Amino acid sequence: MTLKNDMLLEMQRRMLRIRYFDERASKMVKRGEIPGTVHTSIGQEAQVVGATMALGESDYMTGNHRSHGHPIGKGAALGPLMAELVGKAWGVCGGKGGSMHLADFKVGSLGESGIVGSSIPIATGAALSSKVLNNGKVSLAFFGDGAANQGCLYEAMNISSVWKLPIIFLCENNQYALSTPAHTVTAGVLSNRASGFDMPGVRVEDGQSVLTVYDAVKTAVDRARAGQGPSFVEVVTYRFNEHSEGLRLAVDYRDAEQKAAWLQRDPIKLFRAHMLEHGVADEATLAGLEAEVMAEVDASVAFANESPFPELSVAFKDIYTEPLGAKQ
Amino acid sequence: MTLKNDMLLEMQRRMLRIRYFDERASKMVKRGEIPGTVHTSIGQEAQVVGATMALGESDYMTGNHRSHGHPIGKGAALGPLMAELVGKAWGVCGGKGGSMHLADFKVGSLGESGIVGSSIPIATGAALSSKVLNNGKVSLAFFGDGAANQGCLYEAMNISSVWKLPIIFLCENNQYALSTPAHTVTAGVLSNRASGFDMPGVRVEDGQSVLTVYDAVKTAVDRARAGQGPSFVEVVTYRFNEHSEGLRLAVDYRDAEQKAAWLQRDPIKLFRAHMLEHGVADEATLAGLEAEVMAEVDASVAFANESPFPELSVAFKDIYTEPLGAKQ
Amino acid sequence: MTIMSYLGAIGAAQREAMDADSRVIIMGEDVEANVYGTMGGGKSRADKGDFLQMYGASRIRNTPISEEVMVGAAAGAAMTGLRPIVDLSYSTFLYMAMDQFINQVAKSRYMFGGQSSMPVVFRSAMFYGLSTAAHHSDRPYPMFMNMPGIKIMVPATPTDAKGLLRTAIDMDDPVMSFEACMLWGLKEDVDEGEFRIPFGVARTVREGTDVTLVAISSAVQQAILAAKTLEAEGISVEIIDPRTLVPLDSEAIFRSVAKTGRLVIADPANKTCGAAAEISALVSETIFDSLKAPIMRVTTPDTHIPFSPALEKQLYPNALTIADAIRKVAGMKKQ
Amino acid sequence: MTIMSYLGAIGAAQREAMDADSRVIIMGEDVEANVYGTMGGGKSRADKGDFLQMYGASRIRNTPISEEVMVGAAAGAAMTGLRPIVDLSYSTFLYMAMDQFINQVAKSRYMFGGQSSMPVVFRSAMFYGLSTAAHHSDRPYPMFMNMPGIKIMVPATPTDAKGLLRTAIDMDDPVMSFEACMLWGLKEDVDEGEFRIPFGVARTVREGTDVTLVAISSAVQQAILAAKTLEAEGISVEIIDPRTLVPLDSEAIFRSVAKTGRLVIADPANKTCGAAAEISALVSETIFDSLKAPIMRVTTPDTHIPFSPALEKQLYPNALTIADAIRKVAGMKKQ
Ligand SMILES: Cc1ncc(C[n+]2csc(CCOP(=O)(O)OP(=O)(O)O)c2C)c(N)n1
Ligand SMILES: Cc1ncc(C[n+]2csc(CCOP(=O)(O)OP(=O)(O)O)c2C)c(N)n1
Ligand SMILES: [Mg+2]
Ligand SMILES: [Mg+2]
Repeated sequence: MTLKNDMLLEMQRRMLRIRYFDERASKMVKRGEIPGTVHTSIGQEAQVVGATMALGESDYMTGNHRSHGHPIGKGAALGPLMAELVGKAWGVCGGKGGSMHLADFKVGSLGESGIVGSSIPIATGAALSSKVLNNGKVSLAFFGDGAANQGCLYEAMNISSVWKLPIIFLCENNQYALSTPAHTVTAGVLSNRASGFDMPGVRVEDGQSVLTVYDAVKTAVDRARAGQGPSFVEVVTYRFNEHSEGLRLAVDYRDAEQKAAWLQRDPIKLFRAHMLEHGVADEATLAGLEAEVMAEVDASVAFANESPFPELSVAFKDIYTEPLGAKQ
Repeated sequence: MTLKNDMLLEMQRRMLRIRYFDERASKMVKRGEIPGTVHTSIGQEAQVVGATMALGESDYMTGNHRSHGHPIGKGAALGPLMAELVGKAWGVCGGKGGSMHLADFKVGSLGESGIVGSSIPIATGAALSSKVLNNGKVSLAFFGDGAANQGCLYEAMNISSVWKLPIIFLCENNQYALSTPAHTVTAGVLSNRASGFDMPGVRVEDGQSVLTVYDAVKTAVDRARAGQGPSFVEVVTYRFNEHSEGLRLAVDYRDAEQKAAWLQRDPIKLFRAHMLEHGVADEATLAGLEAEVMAEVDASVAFANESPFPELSVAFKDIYTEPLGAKQ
Repeated sequence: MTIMSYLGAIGAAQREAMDADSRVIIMGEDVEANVYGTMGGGKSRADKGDFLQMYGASRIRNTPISEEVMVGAAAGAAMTGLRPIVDLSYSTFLYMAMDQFINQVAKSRYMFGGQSSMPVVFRSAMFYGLSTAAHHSDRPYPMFMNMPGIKIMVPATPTDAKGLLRTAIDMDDPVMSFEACMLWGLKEDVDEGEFRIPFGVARTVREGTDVTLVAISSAVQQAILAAKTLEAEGISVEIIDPRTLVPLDSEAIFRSVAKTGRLVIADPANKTCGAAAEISALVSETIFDSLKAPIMRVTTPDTHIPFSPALEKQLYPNALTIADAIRKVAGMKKQ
Repeated sequence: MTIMSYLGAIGAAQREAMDADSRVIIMGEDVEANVYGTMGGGKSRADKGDFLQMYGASRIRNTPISEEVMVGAAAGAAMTGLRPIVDLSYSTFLYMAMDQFINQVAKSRYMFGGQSSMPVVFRSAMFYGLSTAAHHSDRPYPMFMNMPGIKIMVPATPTDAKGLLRTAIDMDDPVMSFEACMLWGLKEDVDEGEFRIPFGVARTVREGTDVTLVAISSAVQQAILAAKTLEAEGISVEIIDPRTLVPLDSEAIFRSVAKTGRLVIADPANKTCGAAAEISALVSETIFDSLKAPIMRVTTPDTHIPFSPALEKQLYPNALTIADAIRKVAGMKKQ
């Protein structure tokens, strides 16, 4: 597909928002400014943005523990996300979710899940309501190569196919589940499992190219919106950082050469070069874009710092829609 | 494969044992002599026996709620099975399991499961121990077309394939899950799902032919025993009775014509004719066999009747290996 | 008013809700064929199953046997505009979807700071006492009481089944309905019109002065029998049916025990960490000084459910075991 | 004796058992790389992960992220000759395999009339108090206490972790080990030699005469601090750590309460239908007449675990909340 220049620039903008946001978050974790840990999408920005840009504003999306990229890619404001990571009251979840459980219903983000695989049925249910309410919304479930071995994925693929639900199963194959290489725990090629559930399964080998990912996902989204049912899209990519920030393993579970080769394929650098080459934008425009996004990330941190911590009583709110149960 | 005549007669014998046992059990349920209900394998005997005869004595097997055929096909004694159905002390599980939870470890029957799909991981574990202990035993999991939509099946297929476990996933596709036609809740063809998990998947269209089923399963068993890993075998068959004995549904969920056609294809009659035709046995031999089996079933009922009911205290035994917890 | 069975009342509440709100849908295994009899128009079953005929295939959905995605999909649908009722048939099958229940259904609203509500009802039947053995006979509501976020109803009468279920379907929080198969055939006069019974309000089944008897689900019928026996012996028993366990009307229990000074709890669930344990703990930490005797629990002991009727019958709280416990505490004077 | 951390003790017990019996295998996610530090040789980690080097790939098995089949396969293997240890990493992931735990692991031996035994250990870490929010912080042992068939250990010290885990691995019944991440770094002198601590035998952490304080898992450390504070105030606290919840050493608790007449239970699990509720109910139904004051529970309230440290810290039983509860009951005279 050929896309308008402003759309291409928006893709780069969103990839940059993810990159700068995650780089900042990583620093803050190491400085102890963010409690717990975070899982960055650094290196996987093309895979995330290629998918989210193929969705409409009001389409639904669920994700996993590698969680910042998804809502950012879907268009969420950075301030409330950063405030959430810091555990502040102005956080998108009021400080109760944290990095692994971001959700921004305003942009169709129905929630990241700290439980691997667990959000896939949720996305399936959102697709069911689109179908029953006939509102034309499409649903997309992000999950990793590791999550692809959870049984609930196959239950979801089967029921989605039978009911012809408007959903895309988006497998982020970064080739590792924590320390475990995908090929050591996965039989065959994941995208080949789709045909057994009577749906198209495509494997995007070049997950570092945002346009390639976009094309594959857009095809699946159009298909879903046209009422033709679910698709499975596997995107091969690589995470540049450790599984989670601060994690240090004695074991070199990732091949050094392979790693070096992948680090060369930075999706943001690649797309930047592509745009310059094809005259989509000049150096000045791109530098301006980068500065803008950096400023946006700075602002998000300022927003987080400004925010108060939540009141103690907030811990007892929203267990139910009415005040019920534990009070202190 | 060409089999010795005595093996063919043994196949017919086991099919008859299942048929007569289940016909008797059905009567007893309706007369209130068996508490609860039973799920018969009447009409599916070829699918059961073709599979169990392909296994060795000491190989492992797990099953489901349609539970009598599996241990009978594996060679279990009928008396303790019938006593179990009646809830007696001499039952194979001491009266604590009942129809849906038969198990006879003496013949490698590790247990039927009242929870659909739930025994598949158990069979996978038995295959794991064969692999680790290197004892050459093969494991087979019986489950229905309905169970094939449980996620744990795909977790089991994946791990079995990755670990090259000696296991056969035997899908008894009788085309219905209770009142639900398989094609209305199943995407695509079940056996086609195997390739996505990097294992052979075969579909036996003529599940009423014990020899056809045997050949397909034997190939899978040999493969497993040779260390080449798991296989998926789907057998298309039909249950002649209602889902469970005594169940009466107002809805005709099974097509009348299709049903009539299948009832014509009685696996026992078909194999009887085959043996006569090919001179495997003459009328007298077969009539003798049938009489023998009928006598065996009569004896099993006598055994069950003779057995006392379990002592009240038995309800509190075997919760743990030591006497612990509830005492009365 | 009309004579309605417990099973019929469940069907009637669902019918009312389906008629009242097009966002209400029903999904589950074999719901189209109305296998369990709760999807009925009330008249005799039609050739395609009543609800399917009345509401169509978009709102009455047979699912594959996939409890995990069934529960999660209902949750996802509930967060995005539908109000699903999920029929999970037997309570012992709930474990298949435990992750979705606990990590998604119960936690989402909280984790996401109130961004979502979760209007979904999960129905299941506790098929105990009917010789179906350990894989069909569990009464697992205490496990769900241990994790906040899901409301729990345990109706003991047709009226409560209809009124509570209607409230549940109209509610914006997730609800689990634990229905006792032993009660399916129980009949009484029930208002055919719309009515709702609030959660968290116990029902005083019978007033009394000597001993408070809290009875749950099928134990309520047994409690009534026990109370009648004891009345003849001069022991006056007050029976309280909480009707919902989350929220629990502990105040009603406290008021009664403050009056009687004695408490027996009859609960068909397992004993350890069961609903009876919680009620006992609440009472002894809150109104200890009113207690004149030990708090006794009459529950199913910590066993699995054996198949043989010769073994199973003894396990559940019944009029005799309940009466014995009451006699014990009634006789006991505080030293 | 040698100084050992709680985490090191878990590794040591597994190492002992792996050396002693070749039927013992370990399976779980990321066990090869020893991500959580319990698969270590005790020395510094080697480039392939110690256990993997020491025992090889057949006995140290990385699994796919498939908890359901992982648990079921371990059960099937245990019924056929192996003695698996399953590392499920975090306790909040257990729900994924709930059906296998309840319907297979816990029930099989019973349903099959004792034909099978189930020698398998399921380890998981309760990762609470560390800002990992609702999907990593659960303390779900009460749910498993409600269903018989699985033994439960909740070690509070390195010594207990090593001795109980070794007993668990040698035992022919299934065991769940709930390990508290808060204690991972806790160090003490531990016997490097083989020793086993029996299940169902509580440990009297501290003798006292005024109030019995039953403390579970990470609450034990807080209980000790509280007891020291109160000693200064003239309140003598007896601390009992049950160490295993199934079986529970209720006799030890009864003996202590018979002496003190007062009971406080400190338990990091949720309140409703929790371990504290069960202990309270057992005591009030068994030795009611010895009680001089209400039984108080100090637990995590019925909330999910919020992410923000500003919210989470207040939730767990700590020395202050425990001390307050003890002061309350110590002051109370029976009317
Ligand atoms: C049910 C469950 N099991 C295990 C974990 C622990 N865990 C967190 S992330 C992770 C690896 C996930 O790998 P993948 O799905 O490929 O996502 P990635 O981290 O590579 O993006 C594991 C095992 C979990 N959070 N949930
Ligand atoms: C987890 C679970 N869900 C639902 C049921 C109720 N149930 C019992 S048998 C059955 C149909 C099973 O169909 P299939 O697997 O095809 O086996 P068949 O009865 O056709 O032999 C259902 C839904 C159950 N026992 N367990
Ligand atoms: Mg990955
Ligand atoms: Mg079937």
